[in-house]
Amino acid sequence: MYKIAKENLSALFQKIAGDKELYLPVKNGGQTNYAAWDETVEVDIDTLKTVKSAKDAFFPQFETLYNVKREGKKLDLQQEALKDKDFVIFGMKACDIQGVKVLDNVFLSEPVDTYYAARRAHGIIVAMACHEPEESCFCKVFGLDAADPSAADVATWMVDGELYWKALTEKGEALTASVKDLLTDADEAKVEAEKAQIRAIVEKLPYSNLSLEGWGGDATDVKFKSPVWETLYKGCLACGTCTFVCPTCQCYDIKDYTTKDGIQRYRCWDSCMYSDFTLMAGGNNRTSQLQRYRQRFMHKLVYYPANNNGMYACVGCGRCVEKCPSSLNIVKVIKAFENEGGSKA
Amino acid sequence: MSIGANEEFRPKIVAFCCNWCSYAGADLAGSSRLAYPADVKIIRVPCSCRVNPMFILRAFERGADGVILCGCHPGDCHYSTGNFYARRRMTMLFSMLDYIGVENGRTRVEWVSAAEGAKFSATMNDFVAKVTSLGKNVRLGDLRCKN
Amino acid sequence: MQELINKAKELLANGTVVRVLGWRAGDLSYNPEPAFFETEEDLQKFVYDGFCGANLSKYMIEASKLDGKTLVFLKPCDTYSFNQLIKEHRVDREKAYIVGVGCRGKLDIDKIKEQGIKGIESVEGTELDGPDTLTIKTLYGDKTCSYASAMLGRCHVCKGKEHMIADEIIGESKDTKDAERFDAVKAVEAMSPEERFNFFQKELRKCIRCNACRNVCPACSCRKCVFDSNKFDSAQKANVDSFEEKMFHVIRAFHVAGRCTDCGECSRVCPQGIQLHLFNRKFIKDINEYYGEFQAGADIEARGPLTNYTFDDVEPSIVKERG
Amino acid sequence: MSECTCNPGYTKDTLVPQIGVITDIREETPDVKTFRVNALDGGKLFEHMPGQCAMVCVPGVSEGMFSITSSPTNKEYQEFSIKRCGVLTEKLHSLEVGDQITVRGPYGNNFPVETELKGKNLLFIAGGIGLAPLRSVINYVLDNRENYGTVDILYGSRSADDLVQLKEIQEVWMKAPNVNVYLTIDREQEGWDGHVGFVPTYLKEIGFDTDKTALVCGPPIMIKFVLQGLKEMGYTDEQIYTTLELRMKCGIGKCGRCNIGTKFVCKDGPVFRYDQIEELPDEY
Amino acid sequence: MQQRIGVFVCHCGSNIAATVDVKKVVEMLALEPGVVHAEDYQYMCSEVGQAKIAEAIKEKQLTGVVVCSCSPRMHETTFRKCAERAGLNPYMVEIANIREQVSWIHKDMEEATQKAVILGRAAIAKVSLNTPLKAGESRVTKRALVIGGGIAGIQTALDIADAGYEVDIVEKTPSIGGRMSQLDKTFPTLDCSACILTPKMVEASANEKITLYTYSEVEKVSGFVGDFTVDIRKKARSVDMSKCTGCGVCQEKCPNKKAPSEFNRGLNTRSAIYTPFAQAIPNVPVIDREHCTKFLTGKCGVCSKVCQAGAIDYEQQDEIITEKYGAIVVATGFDIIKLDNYGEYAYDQSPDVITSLELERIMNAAGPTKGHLERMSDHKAPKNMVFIQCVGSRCSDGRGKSYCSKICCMYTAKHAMLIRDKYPDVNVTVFYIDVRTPGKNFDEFYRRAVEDYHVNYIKGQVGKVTPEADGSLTVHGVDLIDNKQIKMKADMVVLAAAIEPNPDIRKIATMLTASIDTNNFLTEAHAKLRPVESPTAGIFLSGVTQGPKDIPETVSQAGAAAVKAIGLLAKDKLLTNPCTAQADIMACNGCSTCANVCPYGAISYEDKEVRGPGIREVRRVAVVNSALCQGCGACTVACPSGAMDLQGFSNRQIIAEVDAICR
Repeated sequence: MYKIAKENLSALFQKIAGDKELYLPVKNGGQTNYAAWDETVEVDIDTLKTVKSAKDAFFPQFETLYNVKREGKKLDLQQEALKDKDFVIFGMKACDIQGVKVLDNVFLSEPVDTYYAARRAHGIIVAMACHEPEESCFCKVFGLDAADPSAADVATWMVDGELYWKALTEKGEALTASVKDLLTDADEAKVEAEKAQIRAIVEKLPYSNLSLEGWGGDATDVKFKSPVWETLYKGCLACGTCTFVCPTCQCYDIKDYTTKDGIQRYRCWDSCMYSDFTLMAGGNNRTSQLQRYRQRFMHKLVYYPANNNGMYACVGCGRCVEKCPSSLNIVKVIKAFENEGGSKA
Repeated sequence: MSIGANEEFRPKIVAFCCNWCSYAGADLAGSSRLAYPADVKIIRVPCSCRVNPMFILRAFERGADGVILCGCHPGDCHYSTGNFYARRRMTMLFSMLDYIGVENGRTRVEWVSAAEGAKFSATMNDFVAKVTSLGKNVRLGDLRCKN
Repeated sequence: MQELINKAKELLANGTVVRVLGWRAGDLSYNPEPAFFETEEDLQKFVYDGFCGANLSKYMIEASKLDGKTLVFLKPCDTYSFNQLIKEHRVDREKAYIVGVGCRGKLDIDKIKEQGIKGIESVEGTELDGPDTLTIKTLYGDKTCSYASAMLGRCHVCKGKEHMIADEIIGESKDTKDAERFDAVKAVEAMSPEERFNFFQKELRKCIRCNACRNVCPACSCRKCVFDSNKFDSAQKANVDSFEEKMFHVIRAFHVAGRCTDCGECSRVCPQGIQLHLFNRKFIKDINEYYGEFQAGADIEARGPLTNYTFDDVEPSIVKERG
Repeated sequence: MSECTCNPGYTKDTLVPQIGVITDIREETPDVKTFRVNALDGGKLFEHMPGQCAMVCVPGVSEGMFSITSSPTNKEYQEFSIKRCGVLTEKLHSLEVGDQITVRGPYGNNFPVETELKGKNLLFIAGGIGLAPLRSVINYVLDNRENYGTVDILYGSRSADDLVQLKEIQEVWMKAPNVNVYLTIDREQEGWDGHVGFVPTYLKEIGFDTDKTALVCGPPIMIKFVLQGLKEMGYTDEQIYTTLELRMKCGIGKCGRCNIGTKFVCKDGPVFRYDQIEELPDEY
Repeated sequence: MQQRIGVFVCHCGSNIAATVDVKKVVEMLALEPGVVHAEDYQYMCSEVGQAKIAEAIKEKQLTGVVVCSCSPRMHETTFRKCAERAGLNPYMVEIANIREQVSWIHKDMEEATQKAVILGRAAIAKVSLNTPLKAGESRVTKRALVIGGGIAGIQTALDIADAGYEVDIVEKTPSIGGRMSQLDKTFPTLDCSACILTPKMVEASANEKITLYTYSEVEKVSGFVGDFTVDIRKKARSVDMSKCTGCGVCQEKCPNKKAPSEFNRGLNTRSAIYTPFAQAIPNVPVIDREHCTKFLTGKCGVCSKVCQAGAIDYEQQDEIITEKYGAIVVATGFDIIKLDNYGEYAYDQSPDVITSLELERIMNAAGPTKGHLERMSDHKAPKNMVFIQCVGSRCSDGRGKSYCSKICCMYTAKHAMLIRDKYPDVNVTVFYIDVRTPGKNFDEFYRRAVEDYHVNYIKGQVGKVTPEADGSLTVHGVDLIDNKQIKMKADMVVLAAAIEPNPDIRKIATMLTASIDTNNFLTEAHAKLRPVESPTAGIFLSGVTQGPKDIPETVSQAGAAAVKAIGLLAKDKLLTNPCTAQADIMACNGCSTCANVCPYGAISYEDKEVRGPGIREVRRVAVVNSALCQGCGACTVACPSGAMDLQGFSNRQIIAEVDAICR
């Protein structure tokens, strides 16, 4: 284990950015989001949660898939270059990393999404423990340890103005080696204490004892037909805030943009909350907001687990809790069914 | 038709002209041989009130460097009130574009009657000169439409 | 609050209304949600406190389609929106029983968090008749802050405590205005064009096109938004480039110009904290300056400024002339 | 996944299509055309199984999922029968032989011609453009006749002019040994001496034995009544196959649109046995 | 439907081909998507050219036609008709204007060619999105309205009535007759104005097809060609027209005779109850309520007492008459300009500086001086008279009018001649810039003034007129031919003040939605080819309302306007403009915003059942009455959801043009 003083971090970032792209939480206009590092940005690793999750780094909100040129009747098609350079994403929390795992099951299952796969292959995740978990957090419910983000290439802890650094994988070791001269050796005692403290707070979080009983892959029938949905969705504005800040939402749209130079086929995030998500020429199979609202949560808590060995497509990051304009969120859904005890269905 | 680096900058200008006054004014400018730069391309609309802000933003999105709207003089609208609405709409839109930092010289409304061929030509000359002096539109356009 | 619940119970019981549109208590003290209540039992979860900022007017569009009357609770500023919706035939006055509720400014949890307060377990003192200081219990100890310091930005430039429409009014409203409505706009106007460009570029770059601003906006009540339809070849969801955001926000502001009541919901809901009211308020300021003072939603009969004209209106060249 | 020819070294993504050339266009009905598509080198775009679909796209317009109507036994080309009903199909109908489009696929599952259906008596029931996916199966079965039992084909449409693939039906299917073809149209029409009536009604009139497996495809309302009819006739859920049609974008079960319950129709479908459909949440 | 577009590029002789590489345009546009045919021809509008288009439409089954030629205002209809004859919907034709917008204004061939290609592309992009449109039909009300009862209006009305159609004249003043009735003699024949005008007035009044609304004004106009609805305000005359016998006693007995006489240009006064002039038609007086003692003080009532017919009615109210018309002819005539900007001529300072129109009244036997030429200041006969031409005409400094008033040269020659004829001892001097005498017998007339009557014509301008203490006037001028300053004494100075359209025309033009030029003359549909029609269908122009004219020109134009109106009234049905707005009820919010901006009241709201995926409800939605809609498009922009679109100029079409231009 190594450490580096907080005030030396910019040297660290500079070093990393020397030969790799570096993404990290940056404050812009009062909001903190992941963005590419350069000397001019205002790095903000103190804010617990970025507004958008880190999923952009692997599954960007917008990306070009390929370009088509038309000459007379002929078409010429050019696939967009895949990510071919390593990049570092610094500061991901345990929940966001779990979000990427959720996406992996989708994009890396056959047929593999090569755009995603390339980014995944070239991405080096430097995780950060959650120094001060907040009331909207409930990652513990999904078995995550905010104190010890172990699914990364490097794990870090910010303790008393020093960043503790621990490589977890080969990629992590390589990265560590490349910045080694900025790091100093450290013992784990302080980190252990920090972990204990974080875990103690997590225990006290209001949502930490949320129960997922009754959810999971087998619950389709019971949950789908439950009348509880009727009481939950009415405040929903059908905006896409929850889906766009969510680390696991992966619905996308594919569209064309025509310019004088040809047709650009791009993919962009879409939201199952939008009324035209499932609209097609002949009809729409989810015409009511109730159906759309239910779909989102059923997918996260039932359908996805059914297809992925019980893994939930929610990581308890709590962004929807904080950002929903109508204060609706997955916690309220889970609690509503908790109260129902699943019996009413 | 692309512009080489060493060529002088020639702006792309879209001119929306109402059918009854300004388009006729442009015709008169033509028949009177009153020249104005070829950078101006006219789109005929029935009335200035047909021009949707969406059209103007679209033009900028697609790489226009200036957009001008010409209609009948206030009070002379073929449809009696169309240009009054156009006047308010464009005042609002142009004010907003100015507010978000787009150079206000890139947008203009001019009232040109069917009898004002000379004004039409002079207006276009002036507008092109203004937009040319502002240079390429970089603040309001879609990157995908550029190069 | 109890008075409101009693009123709701009474109107439900005597059949005046068949449902109540209000706010339901959340699982945290700061996240009540807009909700419909149909029974006395439902009303147990009814809440009205400082965090009930949501403007319920827009929900009345759907409620107007249902059978029977809906009791809706509207704050003074919400009533402007409701009036505007009546004017545009989007809500049915006959389907609504409006109880105007008192307001002493609404709270913004982010304003509390901005003061460095984390891990909030509860916020106390948010009631209409509560104290001037909020007590906040957090995982990291108890904190306090003044009510005013936690108010939504819009409440600092409150339009006033009068309800524009109501069947009855319950609760006293307080003046919360302590800033000038157009100061923020003026500050932007005072910048150089480059500064303005950079300012908005920076603000809009945050936009994630989640459509929360549009979907919450009572003026954006289109059945099919132009940005969802192909009427102008404009259906794009990509935030590929700053143009997309400008296009979206400028056109959105233009579409609600003269109709926007300045309810401030857009800025309240933006997950990226974009100061969206700067767009709408700019139009309002321009309209007031060029076409005379106009407050959308104040008068159902008044002709909207963009569907009106005078012979002597200012010319668009004013934009250039004012410098 | 194959190596992308245009960008050596890249793995070509499944979302990146091939360029297809329209080599023939048949006008089936006033609003249905059948397009024959070949790869640029003249060969087939890909191999597929009966019931599978492909994403067909006119760049700059839109992309849509269409079932491949030609049989895998056709070694020369793929065919798509496309009904005009929207922007994309409108555009497709305006294309000419020699025009290029993009195609990706094949996507989705197929009718289990090599497994469950093998050796079975088959009853095909189709309405209108719904014949498109079944045609692939029918021709596959006819080309591998020895592997299957009896073949009955019940096909109906609004009018005689709206019967798709009529020439093939009359010249190939009707003449094939051990195949019964029942045609019907919704309303009386001059020059039509065949059966008149809706498909579900005709189905009950004929009253097929329950020793068959039914493959049903057509407009939702027809499917609904045909299923009712089959049930009444004693067919079990396991004896009935049909297809679902939902909005699709990616075709590979990732974009989320066609998700119903635990299934993605583009990947897990479009072919479902009726008992599988019954298990799905009621959202199709 | 598959796009099969034909492109036809016109050389217009050398008009286009000299500056635009037509072959290159053909070559470039042939590459555009959807284009299956492209050719050029010398004159596309010629029969051969049109035949080429027709042939291509048939042979290549074209779905759209783009003609790159002159302005669509020129030949759009030609090509549309051509397409229609060849079996293509006429609205599948678009014009790229490569003459007025390209060849005529650009010199550089490469640049011009490039622009022509871009305009062609825009037209192709638009035509690809055109939809076949079908014109609707609307009825024609077989009645015409003539606004203005001067010689132009009277002649138009007589001609229309003569063709058998009902026609109403609305005249603002109490009598028809107009400006001509104020004139003494007319050039170049010198016959008496009243002698030739009065019979026409009587004829108009007697014609049973003609209804006169004098002392009336047009209040409101709605509708459109063939079906206008007009509100006419018949101002309270305070005299019952059905009872009045025109005996004139009331005017005689009226104690209040202090009102300035409008007819005599304020040179004298009239009674408060009055007819403007002796031959007024109708011969029914009007009480000028602003000057009538009864109305001002409540006391008097003399006229009522003396009226044997009991026709005086102080209680009479304005009356609004609503009538439908198929055609409207504007004949609102002119007035002379106000001379406020010309202080140097001392018009306001000396009563002996008068306008030509005042001179007409002075010369007239029924005028303020009973026809004696005398100074208004001291009623002495003048010895020296100076006429100043172009007062406010042909003005380049912005004080007056830029145009030539056209009639002044001739009437001044007339005045000079008449004065010299009747008062040979009066010296007449005329200061002029140019003497313009194009017209039959005009120059001969002018030469008579100079040669036979020895009128002293000086080419030059007058800088100043100074009233002197002795009551005379000093005229300071220049003689441009001798190049010297001139200072001369005059007893009277007559100013040939510029004429300008009747000031009411602005209001009327706005009501009629007729366009007006910067000088307030109504714009004609085409300066040369359609000089008596307004661009607004169903509105025709008669007389000086279109531009300065003398009487014979006015009368002939009045006849021409009548013929155009008759041509319209003779039709039973009119084809309406199919480029109207349409609401997509799926997207319509029913918010009424569009109706608020519709100038024609063409939008109404209905509760309609709407069906779509997952939607089945009754909604309030906009419905456009395509007979009323004129296709301005105001509603399309007012509609936030884009539910309202304009056929022929749809959102997507215009965007396609924008894209093509910005490509």
